[in-house]
Amino acid sequence: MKGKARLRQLAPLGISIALLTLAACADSYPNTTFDPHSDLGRAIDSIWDRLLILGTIVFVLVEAALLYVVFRYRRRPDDTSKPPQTHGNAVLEIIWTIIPAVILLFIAVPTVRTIFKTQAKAVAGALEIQVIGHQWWWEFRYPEYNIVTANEIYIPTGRTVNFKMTSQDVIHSFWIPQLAGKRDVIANRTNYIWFTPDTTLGASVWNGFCTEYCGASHAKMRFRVFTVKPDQFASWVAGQQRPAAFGAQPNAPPPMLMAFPGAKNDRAAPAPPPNPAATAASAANATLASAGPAYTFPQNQAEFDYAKPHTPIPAGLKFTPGLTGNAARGQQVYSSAACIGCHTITGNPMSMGVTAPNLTHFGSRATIGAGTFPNTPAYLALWIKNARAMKPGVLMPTLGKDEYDPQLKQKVTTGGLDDQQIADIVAYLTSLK
Amino acid sequence: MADHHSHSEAHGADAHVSGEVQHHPGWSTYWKVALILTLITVAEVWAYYIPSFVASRAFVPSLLIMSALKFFIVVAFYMHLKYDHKLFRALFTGPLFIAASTLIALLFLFGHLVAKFGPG
Amino acid sequence: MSAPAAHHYTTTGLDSRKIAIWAFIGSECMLFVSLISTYLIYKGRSVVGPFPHEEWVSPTGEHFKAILNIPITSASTFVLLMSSLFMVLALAAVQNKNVPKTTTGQRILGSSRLWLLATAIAGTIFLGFQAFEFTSFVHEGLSIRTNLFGSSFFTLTGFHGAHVTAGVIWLLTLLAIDYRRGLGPNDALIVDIAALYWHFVDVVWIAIFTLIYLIK
Amino acid sequence: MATTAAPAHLAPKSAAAYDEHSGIWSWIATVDHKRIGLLYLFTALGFFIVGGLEAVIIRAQLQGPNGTIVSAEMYNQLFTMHGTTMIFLAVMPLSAAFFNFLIPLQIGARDVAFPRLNAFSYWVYLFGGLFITLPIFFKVAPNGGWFGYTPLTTPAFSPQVNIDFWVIGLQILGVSSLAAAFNFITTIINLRAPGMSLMRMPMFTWMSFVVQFMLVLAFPVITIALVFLLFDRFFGTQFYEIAAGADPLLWQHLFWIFGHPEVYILILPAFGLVSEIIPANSRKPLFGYPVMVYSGILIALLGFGVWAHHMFAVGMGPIADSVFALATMLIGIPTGVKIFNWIGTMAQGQVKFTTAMLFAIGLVALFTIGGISGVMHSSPPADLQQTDTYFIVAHFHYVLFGGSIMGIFGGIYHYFPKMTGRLMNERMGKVHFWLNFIGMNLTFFPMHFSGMLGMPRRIYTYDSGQGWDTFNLMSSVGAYLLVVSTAIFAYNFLRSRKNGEIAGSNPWDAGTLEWTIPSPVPEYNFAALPNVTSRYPLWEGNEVDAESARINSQEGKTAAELGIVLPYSTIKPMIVAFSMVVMFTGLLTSKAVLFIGAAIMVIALYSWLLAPLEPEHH
Ligand code: HEA
Ligand code: HEA
Ligand code: CUA
Ligand SMILES: [Cu+2]
Repeated sequence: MKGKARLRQLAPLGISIALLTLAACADSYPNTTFDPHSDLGRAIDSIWDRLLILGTIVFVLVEAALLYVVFRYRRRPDDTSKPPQTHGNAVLEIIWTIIPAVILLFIAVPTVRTIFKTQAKAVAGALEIQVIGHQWWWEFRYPEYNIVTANEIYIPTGRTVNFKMTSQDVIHSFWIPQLAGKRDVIANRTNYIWFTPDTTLGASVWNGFCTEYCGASHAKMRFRVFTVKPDQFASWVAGQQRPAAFGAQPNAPPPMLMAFPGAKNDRAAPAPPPNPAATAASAANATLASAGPAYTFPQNQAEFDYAKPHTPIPAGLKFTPGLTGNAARGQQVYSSAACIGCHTITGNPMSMGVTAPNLTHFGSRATIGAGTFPNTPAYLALWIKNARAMKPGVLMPTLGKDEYDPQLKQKVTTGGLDDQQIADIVAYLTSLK
Repeated sequence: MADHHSHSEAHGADAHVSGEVQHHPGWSTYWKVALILTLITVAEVWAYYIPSFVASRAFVPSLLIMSALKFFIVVAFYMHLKYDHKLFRALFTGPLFIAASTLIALLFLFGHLVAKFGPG
Repeated sequence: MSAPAAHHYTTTGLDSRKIAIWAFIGSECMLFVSLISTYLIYKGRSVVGPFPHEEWVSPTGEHFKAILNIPITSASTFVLLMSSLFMVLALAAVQNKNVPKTTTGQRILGSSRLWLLATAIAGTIFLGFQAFEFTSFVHEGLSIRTNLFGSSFFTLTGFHGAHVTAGVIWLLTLLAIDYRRGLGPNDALIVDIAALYWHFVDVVWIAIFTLIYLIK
Repeated sequence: MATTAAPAHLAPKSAAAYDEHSGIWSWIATVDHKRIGLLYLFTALGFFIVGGLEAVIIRAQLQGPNGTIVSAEMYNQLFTMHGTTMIFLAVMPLSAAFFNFLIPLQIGARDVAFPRLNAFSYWVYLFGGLFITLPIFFKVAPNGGWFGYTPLTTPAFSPQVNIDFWVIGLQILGVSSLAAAFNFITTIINLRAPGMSLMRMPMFTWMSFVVQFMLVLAFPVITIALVFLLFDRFFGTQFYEIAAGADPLLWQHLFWIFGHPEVYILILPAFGLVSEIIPANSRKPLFGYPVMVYSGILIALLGFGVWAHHMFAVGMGPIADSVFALATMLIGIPTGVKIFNWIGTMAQGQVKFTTAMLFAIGLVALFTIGGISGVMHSSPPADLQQTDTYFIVAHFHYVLFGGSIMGIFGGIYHYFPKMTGRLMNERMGKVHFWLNFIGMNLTFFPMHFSGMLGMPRRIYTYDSGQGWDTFNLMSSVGAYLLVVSTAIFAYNFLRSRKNGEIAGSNPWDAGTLEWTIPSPVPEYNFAALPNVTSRYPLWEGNEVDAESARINSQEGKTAAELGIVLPYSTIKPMIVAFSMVVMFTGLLTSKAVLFIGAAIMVIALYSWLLAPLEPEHH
């Protein structure tokens, strides 16, 4: 009976190990850490493989020894007298002190090497992207190109990108499982992580997560990373540097709301001066504005599927069907509504708020609510109407007329927007390609 | 505290009372110790008021040494660890060691000692 | 105080209460190290003044002088040191209660009440200095809420002050017992325990005085 | 009873009433280490159920993508309280239950050094536990995670009352642990029976001894960290205010300087129990006893030098990362020695598969898995992928559930007879074990995968199509199995107290001192203090041990008949504990409450300290 029992005890392990082989193939596991696509990712993965192999060996040996002993020396009915009363064995004990020590040596050496390699100063001329954590969204800045955006990053394959991070509020953590490990995003501190996306990559998209518990919507603090070819990247940059496509006006450099604390462990390349191409572009943006559409990641592409959020719409949210919004009216409504207090739309002089995501090229984004919903009019309308019902604890107020604000625990009466106004704003924002 | 549990063996006890006896130093040592402590303190404060010395690299180390000296004199004589059962020495120095190392480690981690001794 | 050590079987022959107090003191080391580390870690990180050793002019042009007052603190440090001397004398007096005293000198040295009282008074004076220090700091614009320095300074020294207060109460309790039934050699242990605690609090101050006050 | 020996004027008025053997009053007023141990055991099992239920709700929420069983806010309270409950209210007190019950029996003492302080520890734990647990029923439970990182927990970002309960609650619980630790350190140093030298102490007592020192050194640090947070929240200090330039890492370092030793505080007692169970059921002395002792001490020492391995992602820089990585790996060596020595103990023995033994073997098997994943975290580059994912959750459940809980369950089955005089039902016990073993692996092994496949921890919901659905479903099913197994255990435990078969003084024919005395143990433990000449008096002892065993195995005599003086029962420690908690609640309610609580506490404390512990001797 015991024997069968022993076998049963191995069953769950068996199942799981079978699943591990499954886990190896990435396509069904979009966030797997097992097939990295950057130098850093691979450096980590090679250590992981070593750990996995050594760990498995230790596991198998120890469990085998345990099972063997337990069976071989199980008490039998005829065991009347006591077994030999040994108290220990110096040689044995020394051996099984040394063996683990040796195994650990094989882990320690590459570990330390990799630490110093991956935490060295990023190469000069790396693309610096500033990451600023907010409850619960990501602000991204490309000082080199004077771009400020939110929750979505484009990076060119083959060029080292150096993320320079700090936080506005609580601690967050920046993680793109398939490209690199995590780095915490901490107020009053500046952290770095850098890597080079493989040149072999076609245009592809990766999920990013906040992995440090940061309050109510920690689970909803996600972002998207698009690794694209250098030329696609250039085109995207040019597009982002234009002022808001709708009602274009001369481009002012985007407001930079916070300085980075001069952290002691500042290992970043100094941010290169805004390159002439960029400034030229912004000077001549009027003409650029008329130029053809800038590159954005094609959302119909198959790779994109798993990056599409599937968050269901919370119950009880309604929107009048069949309304068509007018972008022009939308701009007026937007510019006179609460929106402008928090959001910036470069080119819309009314809209200079810096506490919420920059919306200058909102129309070109794939998701809203920090990767919580797809950026489609349907979701956007509901979001504007009652963001707080769409995402727990979110700071954006509930704007829809007569909507129930779950945080203030009361209906919005004065100054609420009706569905038509919201539809107009939606039209305006989606037009900001 | 009165909260000490007793065993009823009165007899078993007497054999062990000896451990309780301590050959404390007397008045003569006590006032000398007090004098020394006072002198060191005076020296410390004095040092504090010599700008040139404060500026020199010797300032911090010498102050640390002086207060460490005071620290151990009090522990050794007034807390009569020098004369007492060695168990008490273990109970004090062990934790003190861990505490001190923790303090130093923390100062390194927050980059305070790095400037002086640590790697740049 | 019902259980004089001599009545018990113990493994080491030592009194359990004395072992406990030493274990407690060991633990207190970690407590104060945490406080001191925090103070030192935050040293020089306050975004606004006043500061311990430097003057500070606020953006509004207000002028704040360096906060720490070395002369006063040196005096209080000296008082606390002396209290330790009084404490050992109190213990010695209790231990030698039964030794006949011939000269007045011996009688003075042998008076446990005198020395217990002296220790308690010295402790109280130290607390008085601290109260003065705290109030004057507040007048000079440094409260526990002002900046990191204020928070860590008041908390650290406040914790030490709380320990001194507890010590004074403990001493007064012993003094009361001494008056009620007189403390003799049998009570040496409970006085010794109080003394160990008292000296430790003194020792902690020795560290604080150097690390916080003197080193700039 | 004790009082008969006492001069009337010293005897508390209703002392006679206290000393009746049963009745709720006799439990409230008890200072008997065995009863206090049982109080700890029952209370902690209750909290284990609570923490478990919280876990089960968590699993139900995560069973599939976009779960809607609880809100985000509720979920955050659930995992915070689950972690806090399991660590501070379940596992630590379960260990404390064994400290109380076993240590005096194993070293041949009549009680702990400070019986009333011991009662105090328990009552503080009980009231503190309620204080921190009850809020969840009103949806205002702590929600900052079990390590409450600042600045999230500062008033700036958590202005509500939730975190207050956490800060104050942990503060209270700290008092309990510290008081108990001083008590046991003194007890083990000073109340060992004649001949019970340190190197003859049973391994459980040894590991407990080590743990007490870790407690004494680790708790002051979190106490201070919490004091800062308390001041920030109540008195406007700025220790963690980022606006004032505070460094968010200060809290993390202080917390983990406590937090890592804490995890060994959670495991070493279980190791100790297993080191008793395995020899008993293998009929062989513990293999490599001295090395087991030294490795325990070494683990504790190293344990104070590795805390920052919880912070590999915060950007400490390459040097600190390397140092802490190496220190962390080192701990694998002494721990390995323990694993191997347990196997060595069973080797060439006669292994009997009692339920207790199954749990012990389970610990060796499962803790190893958790240890190995621990070593995988210890490499910072690798940890950058693992940290704050379910891979970590898998690690610490293997060491905590597969280690601590398995060991403690084993301990309960093994020592139940000594506590109650009756055996737990072995058949039910084995069902409990296997369900537990399978459910445990089914719950936590898949977490390795969901973690490495990118699932962050502490998320109240996840999107479909991320490749996590299957693994989460498995975990949830496993958790439901654990509910069943735990329910079976609860039933067995409660039922066997009255109906289990009579055990006799040494049902497992084990070798250590506690098995020489009757079960259940008479209140004076040992009729005469034993003389000890060996590690296993019942196995290797000479006639001296035999004689002690003979005297102490006699049943039925009362303390009075033997002329043994026992300490008075008293409720003063309980009053002090209660008024202390009242005092703390004053922070949340009004100064009046605070001062009243403080006043009562001081008065009760004085009357406790000035009252005699026990009757005078004659
Ligand atoms: C009982 C509690 C317990 C125990 C005993 C351990 C034991 C260990 N833990 Fe674990 N740990 C936790 C509880 C525990 N841990 C908890 C609760 C957390 C998470 C806290 C949180 O974030 O919420 C955590 C998190 C944690 C981290 C942080 C991960 C992260 O957040 O990024 C790390 C990193 O190094 C770590 C490492 C280790 C190591 C190296 C050991 C070692 O002691 C293990 C040693 C044992 C073995 C190695 C197995 C037996 C040895 C052999 C068979 C010999 C041969 C083996 C080799 C040569 C490898 N643990
Ligand atoms: C000793 C510690 C311990 C123990 C035993 C457990 C036990 C369990 N834990 Fe956990 N856990 C932690 C310590 C522990 N845990 C910690 C420290 C964290 C981190 C928290 C944080 O991130 O802050 C954590 C976090 C944690 C998470 C991650 C949450 C998140 O990050 O979002 C999960 C998720 O599945 C989980 C699950 C479980 C489960 C299913 C069990 C199961 O083993 C529970 C089994 C027990 C029962 C099922 C008992 C209930 C029994 C009954 C109800 C039967 C009825 C009987 C009667 C009424 C008589 N735990
Ligand atoms: Cu931001 Cu989690
Ligand atoms: Cu740890």
